[in-house]
Amino acid sequence: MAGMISKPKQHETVWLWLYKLLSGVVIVVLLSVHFVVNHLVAPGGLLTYADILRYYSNPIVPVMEIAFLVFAVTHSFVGMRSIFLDLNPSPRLIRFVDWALVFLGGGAIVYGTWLVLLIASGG
Amino acid sequence: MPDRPHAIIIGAGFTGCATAHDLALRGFDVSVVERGEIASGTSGRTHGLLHSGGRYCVTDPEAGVECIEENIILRKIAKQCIEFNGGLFIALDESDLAYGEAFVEGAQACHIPIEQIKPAEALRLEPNLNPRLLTAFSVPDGAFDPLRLALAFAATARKNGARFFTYQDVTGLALDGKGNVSGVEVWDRAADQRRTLHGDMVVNATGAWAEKIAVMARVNVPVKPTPGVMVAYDRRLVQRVINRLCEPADGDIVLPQRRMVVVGTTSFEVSDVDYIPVVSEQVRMMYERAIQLVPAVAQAKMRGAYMSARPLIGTSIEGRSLSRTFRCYDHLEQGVEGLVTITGGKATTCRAMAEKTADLVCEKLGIQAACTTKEVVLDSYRNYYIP
Amino acid sequence: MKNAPSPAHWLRWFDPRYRQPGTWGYILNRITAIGLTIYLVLHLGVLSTLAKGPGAYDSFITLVKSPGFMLGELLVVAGGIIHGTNGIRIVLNSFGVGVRDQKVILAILMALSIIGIAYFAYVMFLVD
Amino acid sequence: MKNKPVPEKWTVTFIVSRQKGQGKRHFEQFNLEVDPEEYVLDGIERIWAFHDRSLTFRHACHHSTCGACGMLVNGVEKLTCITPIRSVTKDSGTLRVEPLRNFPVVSDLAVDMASFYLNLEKAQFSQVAPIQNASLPFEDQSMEGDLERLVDCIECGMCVSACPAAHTSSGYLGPGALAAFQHSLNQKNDPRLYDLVDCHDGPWRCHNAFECSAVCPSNVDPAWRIMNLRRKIVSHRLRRLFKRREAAKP
Repeated sequence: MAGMISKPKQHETVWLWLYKLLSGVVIVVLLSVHFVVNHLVAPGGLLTYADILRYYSNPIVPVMEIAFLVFAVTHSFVGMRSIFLDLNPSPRLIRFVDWALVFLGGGAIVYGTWLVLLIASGG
Repeated sequence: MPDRPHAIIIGAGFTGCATAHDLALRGFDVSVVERGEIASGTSGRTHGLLHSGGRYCVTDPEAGVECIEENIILRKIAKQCIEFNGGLFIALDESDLAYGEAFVEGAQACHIPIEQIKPAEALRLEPNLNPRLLTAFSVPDGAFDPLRLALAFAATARKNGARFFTYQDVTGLALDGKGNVSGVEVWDRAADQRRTLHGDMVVNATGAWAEKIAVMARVNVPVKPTPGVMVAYDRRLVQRVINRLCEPADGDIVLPQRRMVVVGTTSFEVSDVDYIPVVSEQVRMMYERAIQLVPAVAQAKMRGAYMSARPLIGTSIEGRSLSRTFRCYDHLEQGVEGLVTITGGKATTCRAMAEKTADLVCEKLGIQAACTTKEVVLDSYRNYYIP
Repeated sequence: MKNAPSPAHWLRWFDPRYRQPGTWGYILNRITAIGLTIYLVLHLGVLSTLAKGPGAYDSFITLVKSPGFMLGELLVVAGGIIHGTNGIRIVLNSFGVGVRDQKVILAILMALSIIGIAYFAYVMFLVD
Repeated sequence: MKNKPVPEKWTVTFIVSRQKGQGKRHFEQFNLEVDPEEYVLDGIERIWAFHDRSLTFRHACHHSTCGACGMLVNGVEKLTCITPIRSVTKDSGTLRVEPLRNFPVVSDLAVDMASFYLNLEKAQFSQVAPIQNASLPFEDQSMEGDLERLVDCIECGMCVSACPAAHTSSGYLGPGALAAFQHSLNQKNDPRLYDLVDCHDGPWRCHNAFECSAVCPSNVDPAWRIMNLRRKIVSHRLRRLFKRREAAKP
């Protein structure tokens, strides 16, 4: 009876949950701003490489994109961890997945930031 | 441990669980065989009234004394599942008032602490009472959760080594060559297996079904199953137990139970206790009696109606007047060794019933062990299920 | 033990039979969460074309403007809107707003989502 | 209460889930003549009394105070003792009865709820509470005096059966136990309770499907209590954080 034995706590406490919640709110706000800015700065859309470069020359854009990247990646990875927890994994597996998520999420953020900075600096 | 005497208890209602608890404390190896689950029969379907004895102090003082003594003990050992807000006996007409005099005398004789309350004060305490009440007496009644009270006894018994075999029907008694009882034959319904359990003493704690077990040993028990109906309404209209100040009658008690009030009860006779249908006329009568005590019942919705069969003792006289006290039978008197039957009684007196039964079992087996159940606070009822 | 909780029962997460509207909210939230995460990873991968210079990106954009991809893009937008509005419901509920009216809140937010999705579909397929 | 001279008679097919020991689960049919006002549990008890004595099911109080008879009736968790047959089927209709989900089956319709009781025990959940604490906090509690009462939760486990997060995880405390923690915290602000419940099996695992409150037969509203528990923990943790900061200041 697996439910009988109290498992070592994996410390997904209030903070991780609160982060998921607040980052979700931030993403909703950023996306709304993104659409407004996008509409104002590039009303016709970003259809060519040149458009993209022009768009990123506005300093608000890369800042906003990096913020969005960070929050979107962390929110979605913390969320995936929640779904994973529902599958009743062993503490060892949780530890492994935690590291995998930190590694992949960190990698995605570094890579995305590099990409944004690359474009912002003119390709 | 082979040197410990093995007692087999048939039935895991209040009496069976309390007897298991008592015998386990006295060092017995205890097995409880139950065809349903804990409190699946009469016990689960009781009104849930922790009697002060006020109900019986006039007509059945023996039961009245037992009730108040056990009331005080249960409030100490089974606090976890009893709400103790006291109760009121209210008079609605002249005959109730006349009964009031006998009630005061009876309560004094039984040592039940009562206090007369003016109608205005009674209405302040319980605004939903019939405003035309003439007088009221407060009594130390309470309300309990039937299943959890039985479970609390079972949990404590289990902690002290008793084993419970649920979903196991007793299909017969194991008899030695001389017709004495040496164990029980059971059919495990959960696994669909049959086996025989052997013990030093078999305790028949099957209440209204006591006769069915007794005949397996070719003896009999003068038990008369006397069902009554109870009706639950979906509003908690009173906080205390409301009794009609009159001789025990149909629908004379309105009892708070969680968000409900439960009205009871009636009294009639049946031959088969395995399934007792709810009779709609009796439900209607409960409603009519209840609105006399608590008129707001008329605005409440019926939530449930159920029957349960009291195990009253006696065979010839009519149900209501049979004593609510209990009897413990040593079937040696009928020539059969190894079997005792405990039946009769109220939920309120289950601990005392267990004490008397365990005393008899000890006496028969020549064991010196004192009863300690008055002092032992019961374990959390949830521990019955927690391995 | 078959009836006990088990990771093997994960399909039940998505079984709305005999269930309440709240379960629909939960199912949609979970499906969109998984979908959006997959999209996020793919999106980051695909954008590497940006690093390869103008030629690679522009040819990629032509591909993306094909109707099939546009439909995929609409799915992402729809997923984002649904996940976002559902998230709003969970934030509100968690801070004690409208817990007893969660069905109404869910209905309103889902109606808003449909309007939003319809607007994006209109802009994407009809305006251009 | 209407006066019905002749009780109505329906014929209903009970389709009952059967499972013995390690055997396979299957369904068995029983045709019963019933009064539609009767409760589902009456029907099940009659199947046991008159058709098949091997049928096992849990039941005790028959009026929704003990919580023993929760089952799946036509796919939905119902407390069978207060579910009129009329409310779940029609004349010559069917009525499918299954054991609660997310608990191991003992036999037929009876399940083993030990894990649930263990979690309630962890929550130090008491069945008797001061009357002011016994109902939901937003309900009218104008009750004077030292009254007490049995709380709303009857520990039937139906919330656990209905919870989508509980389908896949035996670790999750589940709606009933989380509601019990909220209940205990209402009565005593014991920091140890916060430490027990603020874990990855705690209220953060709830995904707001609100099924628990939909099936609860007893006004517990576990979902409301889980949402409230979240707020309680957040504010307790924030307060503790700032207190620690202040204590750390020179």
